[in-house]
Order: sequence, then C-alpha cells, then structure tokens
Amino acid sequence: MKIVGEIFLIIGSLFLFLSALGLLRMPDVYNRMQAGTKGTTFGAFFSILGVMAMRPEWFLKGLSIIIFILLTNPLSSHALLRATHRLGVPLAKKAIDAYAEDKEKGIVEK
Amino acid sequence: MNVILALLVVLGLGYFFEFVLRPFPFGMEQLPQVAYLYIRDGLKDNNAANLVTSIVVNYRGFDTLGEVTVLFLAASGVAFLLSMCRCLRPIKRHESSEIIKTSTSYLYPSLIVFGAYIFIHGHLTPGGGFQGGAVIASAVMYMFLAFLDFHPSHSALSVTESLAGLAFVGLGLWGLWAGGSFLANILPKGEWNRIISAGVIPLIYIAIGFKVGSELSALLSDMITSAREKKE
Amino acid sequence: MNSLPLWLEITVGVFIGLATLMAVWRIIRGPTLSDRVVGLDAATTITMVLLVMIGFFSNRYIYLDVSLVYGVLAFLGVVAIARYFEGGV
Amino acid sequence: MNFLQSPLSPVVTLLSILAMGLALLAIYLKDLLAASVAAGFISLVASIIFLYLQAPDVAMTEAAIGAGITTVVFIIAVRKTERYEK
Amino acid sequence: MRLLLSTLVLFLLWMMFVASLDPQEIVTGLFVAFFTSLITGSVIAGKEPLKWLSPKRWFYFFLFALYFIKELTLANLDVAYRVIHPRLPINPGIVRVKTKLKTPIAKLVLANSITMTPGTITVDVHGDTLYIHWIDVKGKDVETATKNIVEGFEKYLEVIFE
Repeated sequence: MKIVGEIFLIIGSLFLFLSALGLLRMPDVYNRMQAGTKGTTFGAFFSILGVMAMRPEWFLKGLSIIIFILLTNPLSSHALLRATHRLGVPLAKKAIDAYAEDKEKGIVEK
Repeated sequence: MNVILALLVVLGLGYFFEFVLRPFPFGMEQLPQVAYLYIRDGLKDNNAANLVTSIVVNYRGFDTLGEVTVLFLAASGVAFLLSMCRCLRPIKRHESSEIIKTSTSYLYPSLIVFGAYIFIHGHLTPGGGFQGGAVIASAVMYMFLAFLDFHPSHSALSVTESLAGLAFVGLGLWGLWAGGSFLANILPKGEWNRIISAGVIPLIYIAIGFKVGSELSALLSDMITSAREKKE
Repeated sequence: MNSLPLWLEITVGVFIGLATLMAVWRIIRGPTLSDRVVGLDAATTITMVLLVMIGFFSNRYIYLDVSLVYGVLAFLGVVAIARYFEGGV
Repeated sequence: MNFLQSPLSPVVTLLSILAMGLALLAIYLKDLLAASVAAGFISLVASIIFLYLQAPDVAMTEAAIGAGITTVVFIIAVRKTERYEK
Repeated sequence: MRLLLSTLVLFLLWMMFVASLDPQEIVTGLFVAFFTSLITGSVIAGKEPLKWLSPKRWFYFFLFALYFIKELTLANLDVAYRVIHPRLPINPGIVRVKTKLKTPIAKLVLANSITMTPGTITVDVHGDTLYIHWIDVKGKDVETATKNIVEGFEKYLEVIFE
C-alpha cells in the first residue's frame, strides 16, 4: 500500500508540473486552458489518491475533495473560455472557428 | 528617487520588525501570564478539541460579540450608502450558460450543508462561525452569478440575523445568571471529541454562523442588486 | 507512522514548487486578463493539493477541511471574474 | 523538523518573497481586475504559510475571506466604477 | 417524496464530510439535511425522483466511471506528449457537435466529461449544439466531430439520465 501511494504521489506531482509547463508554452488562452485544466485535475486526482492510499482512514474526506475537483475544474474552465470568446480574444493559428461563425449568423447570442 | 526612498522605508521597517520581534520566542517557553494560563487550562476547562475555539468563544467571548457587531455595522453602513447612491451607469446584462445554471442548482444545497458542517464542528475542527458563514454566503453568491433574477428574501435574512444575535446575547446572559459571569460555560461538558461537548461553545458558534452567513449574504445581495437598479 | 523517504519528499516538493512558479509567471506575464485568470485557476488546484500534502506530512486529519474551503471559495472567485467578462454580475 | 517549522525556515522565506513580489505587481498593474487576481494569489500564498506554521484556524479564515469574498467585492466595485487606473 | 430524497442525498453528503458513525452526528446530519432541503426547495432531487432507484442506471454509472478514468488518463498522456514535444504539434479550432441528450443534468455531465477527454474543451452549449475547442482538428464537419468526441460518452449517459 505504501509503495502504491508513493508511486501515485510521484505521478500526480509530475502531471501537475507538466500542466504548468503547458501553461507556459502554449500559444493562446484556449490551448493554455487545455493544458491547465486537464493536467491539474489529473495531478490532483492522483496526488490525493496517493495520500488516501497511505492513510486509509482519510478515505471519505479525500473522496469529497476529489469529487469537488472533478466537478468544478471543468466548470470554471468552461465559464472562463465562454467569457473569453465573448470578449473577442482570437484563436492563434486556427483551423476553424464555428462558434464565431454562428455568432455572426445570429444563431448564438453575441 | 521615489524608488530609493521606498526601499529605504522598507529596509527600515524590516529592521524595526526584526528588532522588535526577535525577543518573542516562537513556542511555549516564555509566554505572558494570561496566555500561559489559557493554554494550560483551556482544554481542561472547556473540553473542546480545538484550543483556539475555546479561547475565542469562551475566554474572549465578549470580544467575539464585538467583532460580530462590527460586521453588522459594516453591513448596515454599506446598505445605507448604496441606498443613497444615484451615480450608477446603466448595465446591460447577459444570461449565463446552461451548464453553469444546472451546476449551480446542484451546488447550492451542497454548499449550504458544507457551511453547516463547518460551523457545527467549530469546536472539533479548525472551522468556526465566521468560516461557515463565509461558505454559506458564497453559496448565495453562486446563485446570484448564475441566475439573473435571483432574489433572496431580505426580510427572512434580517430576521435570521437578529434572532442569531439575540441567541448569542441570551446565551451570555444565561451564563451571567447561572454561572456568575457573562458567557460562562454552564452546560455539561460532555465527552471529548464528539458533537455534544464543550458545553455552550457549539451553540454560540451556531449562532455566529447563522448571523455571519445571513449578514454577508445580505451585504453581497445589496451590492449586486444596487448595480442592477439602473437596468431600465 | 509511515513517513516518506527524503528523496521522494524532495522530488514532490520540487515538482509542485516549479509548477507554482510557472503559474505565477503566467500571472505576471499574461498578455490578456484571461491568461492571468487561467494561471490563478491552475494555481488554485495546485494549492489544494499542497494543503492536503501539508496535512499529510504533519499527520493531521483536520487540515483537509482547509483545502476544501479554499477550493470552494477560489472557484467562486474564478466564476465571478468570468461572469464579469460576460457582463453578468 | 523544528527548524523547518520556525517562522524563519527557508520555505516560509521563499513564500514570503513570492507574496511580496505579487504585492508589488498588484500595485504597479494599471488594470484593476488583474491587480485583484494578484491579490487573490497573495491570499493563496498566505494561506499556505499559515497552514505550514500549524495555524489551521487562521489559514481557513484567510482562505474563506481572502480568496473568495474579497475578490467578489473587488469585482463588484470595479463593475460600478472604472476598470483601468488613470 | 422529493423532499425525502433530497434529505437523503444531503444526509449522505453530510456523512461523507463527517466520516464517522456517531449517533449524535447522525441526528445532527438528519436535521441539517432536512432543514436545507426545506429552504432550498429540494432542487437536488431532480424532476423525477424515482429514477434514482433503478439499479440498471447505477450499473451503467459504474461503467461510465471506468470509461471516464480511462479517457482522463489518455487525455493527460496526450497533453503531456504535446507539451514536451519541442515543436508543439497543435492544430486548434472550435467545432460544432450535436447531442441527443435532453435533460440539463445529462448535458452538464456530458460537457464536463468532454472537457476531460483528449484535447477538447466545451466552450458553449446552445440547445442540442455544443461548441467544442479541439486542440487537433481532425474534421471540420459536424458528423466527424460528433463521432470522435461525443459518442463514447453518450451511450452511457443516455441510459443513466434519460
């Protein structure tokens, strides 16, 4: 159990580090958000799982923290991206931007 | 020039704090007399698992009453000033997304339960009335952010707040009547580290939690709805 | 109690510290305000993990509450800024 | 262990320097919302420091008031006045 | 009925925070849960509370959780690959996808799951159309995007929430 916990801790902190690296390297807000949300959620998930593996009596509280993170992290990124697009921040080297097209056509409220 | 002056001031302050704070030890060895007594007898006297709670609510309970009053005065002042203000610009407001609305309607009861957990367990965990009240106010704030036409009942908030304040003062007077001093801990102390322990402390924290939660909610709703006033 | 070996503590600490520093760099540099908020959002989750880890190293169960309260209220801040952008506050 | 938990340990010193840098940033930014984001980060660092020095009550209060309520109040205030400092 | 179910859900949440079986805690928790569901109008129970009782839905929920964790891991390996790669292999864009799901809670879970799958983030929901930011656009039309992004989750969520 202890070995499992240690491995989980290392995996979790590694992914936290990688997501922060993505925050640094990506070209625009949308791609930074991709790295930031996924990496931190996964890193937090595994780190807290590691702590839970080493302290089994903390299981329920750790589970509530994990559920809270899994619920709210995508929500905040969604709210922030929607607001940012509405603010008019452009995508870097975009292939297609269907959302802006639909805003032009008036399907979605601007 | 300004930068050099600022740096000099900062260095002087740093030296001052170092000079002043160095004699105080960080630890248990040489505390002032009252603090030493609090730390030695606090757990025995009140049977609370959290020593800070025992000091804040029992020995310094009168100060806490003052703090709650200060918060009440601040909220009343904000409400009064906002009712006077006629200088707002018209604001066009947009709906929030469907996802935020759905998630908020599920988060709102959960956060209220979490806030209640924080302030009911004030004598067992680091939480307390103020933190639990802040969590409850944040739940109300989520509703404001997600729904454009959310209106909490203002009279219910103020009635809750007054009743909680009355309960706090009433508990204090009961202590004065039965135990000889304001907020004396007259109830049985119970078993250590369970909910019903530490006598009167959890009751006071529940009162503070209700009071702070309704006060902060009323304050935030005043600030937000006064921004909404000039919509038309 | 079972404590971690020193090298593992140092590895985890260095990874999380570097992650925090990079989020701070995004807050300092970010060309638009959204970049700064993205940095704050990532730093919030990192901090929740860090608070849980401090609780783990000092072996106190009640420290987990602090992490949960911090998560709730920091999420409120991010959503409030996002709703400000949309014009919803 | 004892040295690491004292107020002068290297961890606390580094975190305090970080908080000071962010406070300077919050002063010099002209965009007031960005300044409030920096202020939110300061309360995050302060919360870590308090918990590290084994003061969970103070850490929780700092997290509750500093990270959430203060940011919201700043945003409402900015909403009612100007976003950019002149 | 809805009040009862909402009380039960909030009570389970309370027990999760408390994590002990002390009878005092249970009584306090029941009281708090009942009071909260009274003042919030028991929104947490949903419109049709009997849906919570079906074991088939819970079984599919378990399958969904497994699938979700697998996708989460893949997503992170994907992000890690893109971040470490020296030339940043990205081709971002925002695409439309269609969903068959109707209820708000199903859409919420779908949007959150999409945010956690490899290279996609939900930007907006409008009726049955979801706008997805895709870090590596494979096809610009609606059908390809729907097939790639939504369908894996939809078959579980349809059973669970519809």
